[in-house]
Amino acid sequence: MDLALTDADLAFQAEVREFIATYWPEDVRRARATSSRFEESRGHSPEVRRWIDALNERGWAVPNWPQQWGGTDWNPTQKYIWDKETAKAECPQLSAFGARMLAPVLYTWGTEAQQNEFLPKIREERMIWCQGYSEPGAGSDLAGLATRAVREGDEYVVNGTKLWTSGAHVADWMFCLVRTESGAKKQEGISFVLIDMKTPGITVNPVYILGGIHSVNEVELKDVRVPVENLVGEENKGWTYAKGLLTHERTGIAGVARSEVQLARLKRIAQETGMDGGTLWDDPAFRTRVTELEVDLEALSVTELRVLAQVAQGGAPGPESSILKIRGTEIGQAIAMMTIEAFGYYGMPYPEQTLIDNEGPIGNPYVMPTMKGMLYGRASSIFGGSNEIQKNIISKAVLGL
Amino acid sequence: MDLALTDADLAFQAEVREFIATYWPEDVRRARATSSRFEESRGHSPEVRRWIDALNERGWAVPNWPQQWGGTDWNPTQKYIWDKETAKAECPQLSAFGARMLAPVLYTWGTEAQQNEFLPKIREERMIWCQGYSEPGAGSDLAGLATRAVREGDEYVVNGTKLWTSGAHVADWMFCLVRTESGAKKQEGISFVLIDMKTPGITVNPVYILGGIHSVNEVELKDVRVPVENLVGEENKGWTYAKGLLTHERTGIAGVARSEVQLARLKRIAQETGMDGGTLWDDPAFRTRVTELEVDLEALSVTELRVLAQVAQGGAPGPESSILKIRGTEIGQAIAMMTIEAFGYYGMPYPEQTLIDNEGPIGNPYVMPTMKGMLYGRASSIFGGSNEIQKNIISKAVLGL
Amino acid sequence: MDFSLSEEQTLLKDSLERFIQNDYDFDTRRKVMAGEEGFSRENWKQFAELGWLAVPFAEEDGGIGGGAIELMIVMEQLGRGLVVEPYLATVILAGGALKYAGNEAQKGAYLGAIIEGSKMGALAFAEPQSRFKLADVATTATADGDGYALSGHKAVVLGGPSADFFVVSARTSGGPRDADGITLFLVDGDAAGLSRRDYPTVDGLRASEVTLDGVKVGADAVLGTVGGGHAVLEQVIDEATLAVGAEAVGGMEVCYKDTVEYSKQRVQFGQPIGKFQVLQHRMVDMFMEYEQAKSMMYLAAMRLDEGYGAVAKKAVSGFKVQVGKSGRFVGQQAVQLHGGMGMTEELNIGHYFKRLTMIDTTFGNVDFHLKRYGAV
Amino acid sequence: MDFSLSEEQTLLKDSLERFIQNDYDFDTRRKVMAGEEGFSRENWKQFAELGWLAVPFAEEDGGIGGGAIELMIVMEQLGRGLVVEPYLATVILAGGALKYAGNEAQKGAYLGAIIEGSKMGALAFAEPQSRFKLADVATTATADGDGYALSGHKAVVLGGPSADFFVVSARTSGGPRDADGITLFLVDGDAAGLSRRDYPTVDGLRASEVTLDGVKVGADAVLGTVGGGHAVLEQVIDEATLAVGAEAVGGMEVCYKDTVEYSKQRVQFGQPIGKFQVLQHRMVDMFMEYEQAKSMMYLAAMRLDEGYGAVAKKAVSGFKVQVGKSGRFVGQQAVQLHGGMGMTEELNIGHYFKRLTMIDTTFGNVDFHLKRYGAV
Repeated sequence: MDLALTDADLAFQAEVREFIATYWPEDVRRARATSSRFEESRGHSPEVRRWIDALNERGWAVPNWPQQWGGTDWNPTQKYIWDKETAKAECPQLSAFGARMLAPVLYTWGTEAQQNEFLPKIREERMIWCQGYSEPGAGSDLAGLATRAVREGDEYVVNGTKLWTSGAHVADWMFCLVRTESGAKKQEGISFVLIDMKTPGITVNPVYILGGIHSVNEVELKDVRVPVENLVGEENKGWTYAKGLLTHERTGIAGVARSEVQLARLKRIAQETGMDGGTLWDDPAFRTRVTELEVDLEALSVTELRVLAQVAQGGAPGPESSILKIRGTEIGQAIAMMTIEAFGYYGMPYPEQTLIDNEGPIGNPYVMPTMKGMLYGRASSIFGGSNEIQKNIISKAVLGL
Repeated sequence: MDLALTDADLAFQAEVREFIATYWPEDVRRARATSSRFEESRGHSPEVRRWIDALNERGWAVPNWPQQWGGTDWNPTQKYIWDKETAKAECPQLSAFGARMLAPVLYTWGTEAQQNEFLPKIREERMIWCQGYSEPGAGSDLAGLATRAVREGDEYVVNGTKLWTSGAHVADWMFCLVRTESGAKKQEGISFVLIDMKTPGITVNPVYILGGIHSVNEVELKDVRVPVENLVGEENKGWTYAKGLLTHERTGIAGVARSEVQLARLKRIAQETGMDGGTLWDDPAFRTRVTELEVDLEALSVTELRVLAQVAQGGAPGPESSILKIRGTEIGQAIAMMTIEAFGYYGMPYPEQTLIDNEGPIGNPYVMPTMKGMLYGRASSIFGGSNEIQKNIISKAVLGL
Repeated sequence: MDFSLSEEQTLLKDSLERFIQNDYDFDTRRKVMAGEEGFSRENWKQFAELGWLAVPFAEEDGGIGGGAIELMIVMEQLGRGLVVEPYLATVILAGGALKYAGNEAQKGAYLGAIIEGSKMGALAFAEPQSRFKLADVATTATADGDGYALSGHKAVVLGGPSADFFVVSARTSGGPRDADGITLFLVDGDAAGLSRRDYPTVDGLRASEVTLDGVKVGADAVLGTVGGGHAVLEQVIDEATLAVGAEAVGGMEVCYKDTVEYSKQRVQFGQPIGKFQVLQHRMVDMFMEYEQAKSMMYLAAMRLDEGYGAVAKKAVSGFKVQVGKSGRFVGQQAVQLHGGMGMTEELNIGHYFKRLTMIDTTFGNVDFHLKRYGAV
Repeated sequence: MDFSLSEEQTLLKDSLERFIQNDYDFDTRRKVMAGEEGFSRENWKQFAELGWLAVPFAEEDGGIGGGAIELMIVMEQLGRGLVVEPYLATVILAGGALKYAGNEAQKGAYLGAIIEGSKMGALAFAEPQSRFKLADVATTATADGDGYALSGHKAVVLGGPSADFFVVSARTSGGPRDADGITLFLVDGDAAGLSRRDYPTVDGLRASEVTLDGVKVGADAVLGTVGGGHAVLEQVIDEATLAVGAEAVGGMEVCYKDTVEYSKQRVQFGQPIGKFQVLQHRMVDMFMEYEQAKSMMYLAAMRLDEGYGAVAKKAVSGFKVQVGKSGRFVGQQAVQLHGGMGMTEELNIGHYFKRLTMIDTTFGNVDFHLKRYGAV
């Protein structure tokens, strides 16, 4: 039982740090972290493009994929180091829907043609994906989805409405759960298909999130014709693939490293915020609450390490892995709320982008990205299986209730 | 809208204070509050007897009863003043089972004979009652009770086991819910009977509560013969009476005044507890938490006033009355836990009574009564309808869910 | 001991309720917010006609002589409607300073205009370094001829963009955080040397950064006594704290009730989500938080009306602590239980959440008021 | 990065688990507690035979050279069994002081006896006014011939009643709360002038108030350096904090698992109460609190084994914060979900609750360790 890194690990860490310093230097990082263009900062500025290209050149774009598709041979500790260092430096990530959500399904269940066609483009971030899962009537109860795909010759004809589809307005393709059969159990009869967003019959309607953020959409599908070769795996087995995918990437889900960055930022902001002639950081009440969060986060970080160590030894993650998402989102949300609180009155200004472009930010430059992150972050305990659903799952799977 | 007391109210308050100063003076109060004889302190020392006799002589023993049975003509504000002043002075109360639980049933649904026989004795605290409701298989699900009463001639023959029966070991009589018919709904077929504890077939087994406190019991009833004239109201309607009784006394249930006394005591203890050369009260962290409790308690106290004011104007208590018990027990438990925490290491000693009698208390004299109160107080969120059950009720009755 | 409203108070409440229900639905509000000024002059005129702008002012000044309870009634309803018109800024903050410190001439010049809706004002009290401490004033007022010259930076001045005049706190003597030596000044919105940077706030209001660069005012611009502004500020801000707290209570009521209604209609797993026990208990918790906040609101209003002093200050701080905690919980859970819908701009819930979040840090957060509550 | 136990560690854990399971059921514990001494000398002998009393001591002193991880393993299991034998007092507290500060002669005289189970000890460090501050020592040691005379009052000395010897902190120089000037002394249990008032604690242990009235000791009774006792104390108490924390983690595991089991069996309203969603989520929360505490336990143990310094101190304090919060929640909810049964002396749950509650204030409560965590 020990937490020491081996010499090899340390050498690797140094290598990663150097790579980051070269391709994602401090000034780029700060510019992006203070950008009030929250949504757009998720897209591809020249700096982001350069970073992604460098990743691909170095072979580090998709560490977790199988090596044959561009993955690395890193051991779990190295992967952990990579995640930690890139998160600490707030490096951009590949769009998660392609690289983290779809790719594992494709390299596990996809046809060779699908793998050859899509995996390289995802790895190079030359093809952006969105995820067509939720529907107006199927949120927490995802399996209650109603979008239908009817086979006609070599095509499926798809009709229905998807909701909360992140990035549908910028996506090239969508991977989508559709009902191909009305089974006895609602989990049956669902298929997993890939849809080109340029196919006729697709309408993308923006859904503005609190703060006027455009990130999610409603996607209407009206007689959308999808070639049968775009079915992934077997017909009616889509739920299995989607579920496997939901539990695929355990680590990272807790957002520990990101929260560590945010917590460090909160402390710095408190140290720079005036109060009573000193700073907010001198206030024992505020400091106590930040310290409480720090302990919570450290505990979660060790829990994540425990999961990682199990995987490193070839074991399956233990029950403690199930708490990562719940605690991770709770802590992330709490940090965001406390940062808003730290700003005091300066948490309120929410100027239009043109004003910021012309005259600079109002108050602390971190206000706008923090506020947008806080508002958007409320979704973290709702989307992808709400925390209530997570507890139902733990109750059943771990406690046997 | 105002909180002012009228001149008449103020005069009444002065009268009450004088009465208390005479019959329950400060030294008696302190001796009782620091007594480690937690259980026995609920019984009848000469001082308590004197207080109860004085109450009866003055006609103040049972303010809430109808005047014909010895109640007062006080308005709700006067009742509030009485409750507040007696709680502040930690005056003993009549045994709640007789005076608060049974009596309303008797003066509402009892026969004249029952009323004449029992009410005066309860008022004078010459007859101690216990409540035979819960059973091993019927806790939160009280209506699931299984004790049966079979009519044989002029008697019911009662068989079954009651559990958590407070004070059964000192009680003269028990009011008891028994099943007289197996109805379609489990709430039907229950009857409300009065049982003399000296009747053959009754065995009282002590159940020791955490800390070795003997307050509750298991009561075995084996072929216990109860005269039919001891049935209250109609046969099979007992559930109605018991339920009415459960919602009868709204105010007081929050324990606001008692919590105020405990909170004031906690502050004083913190001011007397050494820390870093000063006192615990100088510690901002501790003080903040006490202040938070103080605000919680003040809010609850105003909520209670709102309920009282509604009743004063002849209205029914609004939905806010339903929160009194939940918040009251939460706050009471939190104060007790913080007081234990204030004692530090001196929260641990739990000497036997003989040691205390011979050599005095160890550390702060409030330790033993606080610890016993804290342990016993865990039951406040369980017994009499657990807080979970309370929330189920509010969810249905107030929110319509 | 009486928690019921008088006849006049009930009429006032009814008139606000009617307005919110009939003339201020969520779509109307959105349109109003999207306009140039971020609120409706039309509505403001109506407020004046309905007498709402006269509520806290004495009858001899043309007001209706309302107290804290009347302000509470107004703000609770404005909170239910998430009303963006700058009632707080003009009537309670700027108007409050005039009410407590104005001489006859000043009241004559401004209060009548506020009441009839022809002038709007703002109170510029906070500064970039001040956080919630009213005595932390770096803006200076130096003697200049018969009058003063004001220089400094006033932060996040609510209602600043529409203000025809400002009440500005400035230091005429004393050290940087001394309570003594702060003076309040009436400053015209178009005074030379005063510039504003206007912006919307995240919760749908408008505010300004106000920069004063040697703004000249006459001696008659002094509101109250020279150096004695802090006591006025404290009382005005305590009333305003009651006001935003009441607004929050109104918002919480909508949040919890709408969530209950939503949970009865939203079906998942074959039943309304309101049938799930965990959500039921969560909504019970929301209800309880709302009721506790309401209790503290009543207490604060009644204590303020009994007279301004330690007891009232404590009650106001206690109320703000409760509002901070309850508002946060109720707002967050309303969003959570509405699921994705709670996250959208289209639905009201998220907007209440934003306003509740911002009210927590307006006039002092929980930490600030807990300390004040414990110290009074 | 490795969270697995070595073979020796696994054997140690297994031997404890076996003992708890086979020889320390709840009834046995009750009988043991009811005895004169409140624990079993028989069990103590067995602890010695199984080598548990040797765990933290160096091999050259007859120990097995275990570190913090081994202590953690032992204490977690003792916590699961709610073991009342004074392992903490003798092996970790008194033994720890000897381990870190004892000279050869002292180790020779005491450690062997501890390891073979023939001597028990206690650490008398707290005083009525000291709360959790180790440097707050009013007990004095004044020079007396070749040795010292000790006078003062030591509070709530765990294991005091059975102690053959005490390690006592006393002030040889410096002001009342100076870290410098505290000296540790070995004092025989039957020394003239030493008196104890023995009593049971609410969580089933035994402790004493120890009064020293001019107790004479020789210069050879000084443990470590004169005036340098504080550093030793701090390290011993940090190890002991890990120990009681691990004990709490063991207790929490039983609490949450027993509650889950109970909820599957207890039927109300026609179904096992474990089918009610609110209780399900509550038990999930208990599980999560337990796992988080366990994570911090691992961290603290590993950091202590990496070497004693700021990093280790911080990890220990973080662990104690987590244990305080988690232990309280898990203990309270275990009682709540067991309903009336949780309240009784007959069932184990309430006893875990009591021990968890007392661990919260042992060696510093949440406030104390939060502050220390933030300051390190």
